[in-house]
Amino acid sequence: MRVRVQLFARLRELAGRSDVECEVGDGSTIADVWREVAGRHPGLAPYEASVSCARNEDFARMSAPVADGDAIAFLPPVSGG
Amino acid sequence: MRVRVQLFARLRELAGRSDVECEVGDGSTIADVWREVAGRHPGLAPYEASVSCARNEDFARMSAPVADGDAIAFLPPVSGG
Amino acid sequence: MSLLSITSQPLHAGVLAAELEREVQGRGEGCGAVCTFLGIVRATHKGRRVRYLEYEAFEPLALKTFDRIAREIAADWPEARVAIHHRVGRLAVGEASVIIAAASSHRAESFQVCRYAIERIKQIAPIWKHEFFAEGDAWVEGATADIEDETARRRARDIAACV
Amino acid sequence: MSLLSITSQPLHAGVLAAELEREVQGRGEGCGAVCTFLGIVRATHKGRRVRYLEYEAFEPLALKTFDRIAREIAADWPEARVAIHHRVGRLAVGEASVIIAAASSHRAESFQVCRYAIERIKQIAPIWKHEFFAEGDAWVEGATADIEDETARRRARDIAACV
Repeated sequence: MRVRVQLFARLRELAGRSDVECEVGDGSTIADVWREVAGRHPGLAPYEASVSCARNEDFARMSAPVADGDAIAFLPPVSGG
Repeated sequence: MRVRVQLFARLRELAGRSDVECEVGDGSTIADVWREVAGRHPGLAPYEASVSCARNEDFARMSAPVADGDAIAFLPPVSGG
Repeated sequence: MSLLSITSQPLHAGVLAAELEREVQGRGEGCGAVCTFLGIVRATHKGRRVRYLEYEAFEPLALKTFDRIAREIAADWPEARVAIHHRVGRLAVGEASVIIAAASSHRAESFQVCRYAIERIKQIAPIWKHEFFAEGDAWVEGATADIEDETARRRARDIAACV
Repeated sequence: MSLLSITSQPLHAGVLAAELEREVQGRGEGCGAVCTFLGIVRATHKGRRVRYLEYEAFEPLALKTFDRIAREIAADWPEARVAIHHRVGRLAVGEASVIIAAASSHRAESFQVCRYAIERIKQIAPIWKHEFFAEGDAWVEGATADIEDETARRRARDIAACV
């Protein structure tokens, strides 16, 4: 399956890009997508424990399954306000 | 001694006037002034326990002495804000 | 513009907040938070429809009282600053009777100072609200103003520390 | 004007407060209190002089998060209404990064709702602050956004209501 990954804030800077196309196997979860992206951009690895994520512009759990064409967003700890 | 008394809000309405000239004996306190004013305007009597007062534009105790020419103000319970 | 005032003119919180922000920005850690409170003339009071209100103040003493409240705040929240403008005269439903702005480097203090100020105003400022209904009118009478009442001051501080 | 927004334009609390006041005035007891909070770009951060900030947001999700916060508030404070405008892009020292307005019939709720909103924004809104100093820059990273974390929500409510 092909999913589109969006990276924000420091994750974007560490990866050097805001959008990543990503190929994962059937039955993959968002966590699998994260491992794929962090594998390609090792600078992201320290965020493994603190990252949160969204699927198609809604918050999701890392354990949620992904479908072909999904937009997955990875969010470092937030600091709005 | 002659003192000028200012009445506010409902006290003013009950007395029908905002300013009262008042004659009290030497050694009088603000409480004596109140009794003098309330004697002339009995409608004020129910405020005996809840009134507060000022002397020459500063809060004062009812037990404070008054001097000739003082401006004494009687204030019903407040409701600003 | 004075930070403390009594006026018969409509109140504008924005100008007050901006002035206070500039003042606090220039010192210490700077200004990171401004909390404002607007007391508004409500359309109803205990189920009765309000036509309009009149506020009356013993102006010189009310200003001194605002200054006292500002000094109490300076003692308890030294990094914060407060501004208080209170309206007098006739007010329509929806108009602001009082605006308070509190600026500080961090948000908790700005909320606390703003809340403390409105609680203290209601306790000790020599200002009175006169409500006019479709039928009849009523003076509102709250607290007996007593600046020596430390229990009241502590109560205001406790309410504020909770915000 | 929308009550919830993300914008690169300067924020104006007055318009927001006025709109909210009108909305709350028309229902129930009416509107007696408006509390606003302005988060301001502070001149210093941990002793370092700030040149400017940049805020970045995941806009569609941030707007949904504001809507979630507004619904949480409607559940806990049914008489109150909240508005949230958050700025993105480059901000100078002294500018507002966020403005929150909370209107209700009585003052306690307006303070509580305003405080709850800013606490929740800091917990879960997908927005990031990037600080630029005279030398160097730093992303600020606070909470891991977790909308299912009921402990965090309760903490925001406790801070707001001082339980």
